Amino acid sequence: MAVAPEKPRIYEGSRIPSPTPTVLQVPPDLRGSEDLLQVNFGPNHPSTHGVLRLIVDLHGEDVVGLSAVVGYLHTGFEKSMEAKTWWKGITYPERIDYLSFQNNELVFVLAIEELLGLEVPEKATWMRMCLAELNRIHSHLVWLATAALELGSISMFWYCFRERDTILDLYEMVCGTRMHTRYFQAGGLAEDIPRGFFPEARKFVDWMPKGVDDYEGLVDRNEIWLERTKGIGLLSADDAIALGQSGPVLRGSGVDWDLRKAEPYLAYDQVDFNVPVYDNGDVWDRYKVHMDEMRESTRIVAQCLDRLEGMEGQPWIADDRKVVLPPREELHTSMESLIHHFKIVTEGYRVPEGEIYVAVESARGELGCYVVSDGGPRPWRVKFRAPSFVALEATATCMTDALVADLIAIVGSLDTVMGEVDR
Amino acid sequence: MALKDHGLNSERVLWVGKGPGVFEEELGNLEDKLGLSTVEKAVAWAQGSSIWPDTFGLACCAIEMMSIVSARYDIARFGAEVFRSSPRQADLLIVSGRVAHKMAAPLRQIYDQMLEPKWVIAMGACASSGGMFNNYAVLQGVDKIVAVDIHVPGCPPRPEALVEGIVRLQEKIKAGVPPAYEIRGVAS
Amino acid sequence: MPGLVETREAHGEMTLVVDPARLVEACTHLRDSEGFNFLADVAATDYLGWGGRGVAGYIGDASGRDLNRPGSQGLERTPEPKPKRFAMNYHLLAIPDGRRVRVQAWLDEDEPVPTLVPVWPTADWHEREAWDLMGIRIEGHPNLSRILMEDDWEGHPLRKDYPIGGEPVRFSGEE
Amino acid sequence: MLNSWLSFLIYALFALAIPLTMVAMSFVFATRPKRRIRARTLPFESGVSKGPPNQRRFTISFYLTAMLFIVFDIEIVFLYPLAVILHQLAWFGFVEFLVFIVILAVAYVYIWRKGALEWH
Repeated sequence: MAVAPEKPRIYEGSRIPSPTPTVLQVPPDLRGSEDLLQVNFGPNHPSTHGVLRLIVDLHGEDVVGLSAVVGYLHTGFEKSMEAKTWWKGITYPERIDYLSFQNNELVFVLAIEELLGLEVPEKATWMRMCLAELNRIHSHLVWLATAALELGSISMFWYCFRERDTILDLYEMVCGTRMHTRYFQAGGLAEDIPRGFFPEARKFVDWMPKGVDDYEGLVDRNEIWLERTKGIGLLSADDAIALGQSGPVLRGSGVDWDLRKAEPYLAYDQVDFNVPVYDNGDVWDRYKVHMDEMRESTRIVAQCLDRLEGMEGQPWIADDRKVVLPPREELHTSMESLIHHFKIVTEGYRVPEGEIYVAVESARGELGCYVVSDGGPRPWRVKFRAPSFVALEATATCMTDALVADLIAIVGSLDTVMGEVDR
Repeated sequence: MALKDHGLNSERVLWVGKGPGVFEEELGNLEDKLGLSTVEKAVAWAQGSSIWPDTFGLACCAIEMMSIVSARYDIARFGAEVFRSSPRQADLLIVSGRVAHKMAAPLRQIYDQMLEPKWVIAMGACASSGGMFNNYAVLQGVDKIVAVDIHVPGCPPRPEALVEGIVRLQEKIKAGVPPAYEIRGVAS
Repeated sequence: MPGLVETREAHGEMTLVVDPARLVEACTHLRDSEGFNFLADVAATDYLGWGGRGVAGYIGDASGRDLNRPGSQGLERTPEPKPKRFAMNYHLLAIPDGRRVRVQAWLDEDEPVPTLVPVWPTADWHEREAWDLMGIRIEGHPNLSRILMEDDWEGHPLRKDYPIGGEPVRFSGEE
Repeated sequence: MLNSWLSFLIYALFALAIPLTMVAMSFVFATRPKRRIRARTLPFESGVSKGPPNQRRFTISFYLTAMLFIVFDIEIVFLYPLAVILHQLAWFGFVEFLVFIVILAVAYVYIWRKGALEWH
């Protein structure tokens, strides 16, 4: 295993279970014993926040065996997208990871633009980055609300949903709907930025750091929270890389890897932010990574707003008529625009033949989109690399000598969204 | 005879300038035929105004279902903010999200394990009709396996839309309309 | 690089086509000496009917016109033929220095591919999904069973010859 | 004698009446299920329950924790009557109370050191 940069060792060697890396086997001496109880943390469980099913073998309070069963929300996204044109297909990825929906849309649109070789205007790039970061905060808020709710801090739920609604108001103002905005087109944005957006966004950016202080004030020095998160669900750097973890789970285990810094896309290289990395690889560190990331994202949004305010009146979508709909008023005058409009709307634009894998840093980690096009108006194959799908593989490794109550904290800290796991 | 005379006070009914909508009219003359006794009306009122939903979050609609409990769209005003996780203590099953075929059997089992009288809200396009996923994996509409009382449109529906759905369900209950499985005579 | 058949560069990405029989050898080499310690994704693709008539909007033939398909115009380049039916793409990443590579293994109808679980433990579920949705047999996988579909489901949904299913929708034309 | 107990009797009457009416009302107004279906008899196990759990023994640690809880819970119950008449007993009652607490504190430190409070 290529050794990650020298980090304090959380535990020696590797805790990945032997025959099957994702199933924690019951130790042989306990196998047939009377005290073993097999419990289904089944599809409809209040604490799994989604239709995840964990088959858990309990010896008293200790979790001695675990295997995750997924597929209860399998929606056949990739099959449906193969039957839709590229234009209609952009609506699907948002429903995959319905918490950071903007990043899903972004990764599919970036893949299309890369295959098309399409230049996106600067205003669209910065607005995409602004919305993607707002979406990261929104996703961390819903994660924090539900993770803290499971560990007993009910009031955190209401605090977080207060800020979440502020963000969704911003989305509603810009894109018309709260979630699943379908605001990104292949070539830029669907609409221009409405006038009232900047003052509202400024208000949110000023308020958000105080909001994060509220959340930390609620739980950071709370004895119960510390007792239930410190030293629970350990995952060393090498195990995290071997298990393909990414995002807050990887950065919580001491690996300094963030796609926004390592492979900057959009305009992340012109924005100043730093990436929180913690070394202990337990539930507490993943929580701290989420909290710091919310602050960093707010800083990025502020910088995006500064740049965007200076771009009044710039084009917000490319003007390659083969791909982008011509503006309405042009249809009444020029015949070519009418033909382009007709071709795009009826048959859909064609993406040149090729295959590409684009990866984006979504709220949960590396969200990849592998697209194969055969030169026609429909994608031939779309495959999404879901960070939550991989995070669930680490449940067996993090569960060594955990109690039942820790199981809830660990599954909560892995921040899995079942829509993304089952695609 | 509008619902107001039955003491129903949901905001829409009390809207000053608004005459009875289509929903109220249907409900209105339905009540005369049902002719509830005062005891039944009292029981219907009690059942209607304290409906306990079951936490049955599937996909994106579950996130909007969660937000009806938050401070801004507070469902506590209608007595429905207690989300029970066990079907034994729940009256209302809000199917929020797309139902995969693998999830259909657990959904049916949970529905069977709920006690009568029970109601079902199909929240969102995916639960009501399979939505945009007309493919091998998704059940094309929850009413194929359970009797649905209220279909809430939207993808995901706004929290107000779900609150409206719950308010309309309460009006149906208080008007004495039996649950869907009784109307359609299917296994409860 | 053991087992390398061909290297392709496109859109700033490097694709190493590897002979499936020597896949494990190649991947161990990539991980240990090339530093690719992170397996991001395993994507199985079915190329049945690739480049055929009427596939995904392909319209013209050599002369460009397709009389029984109104609206077909101009010469369309037929997409470049693929060696075999299935392609297993392993997207690799070197964590500290951020290099990416795609290892591609071409497979026939029911030609198995060796498992990579000993090389990267994260491949476990990815390979199970490739088996479940695409029907690609993985040799030596510790617990090869269906992961997303129900255990008694017949057929592999993401194959091109598997119908999209769902209910027929009238007046929708293409679906 | 009666009037000193009267208030208690009224209170007992209410304490009895409220649960009984609840039970009676739930029987009177309950809507009977039309058919006995198997799913209704199964225990709820997040939607995938196959049947009653195979009745296995519970590990001894649960029993140990329960016993410790009982010991220290009853300790508090003993303090209630003391608290009622503490004023009359004045210092003697207080010293008695301290002796009682010290004995139990010794027991608490013992089990704490022995690690009976940690789960294993």
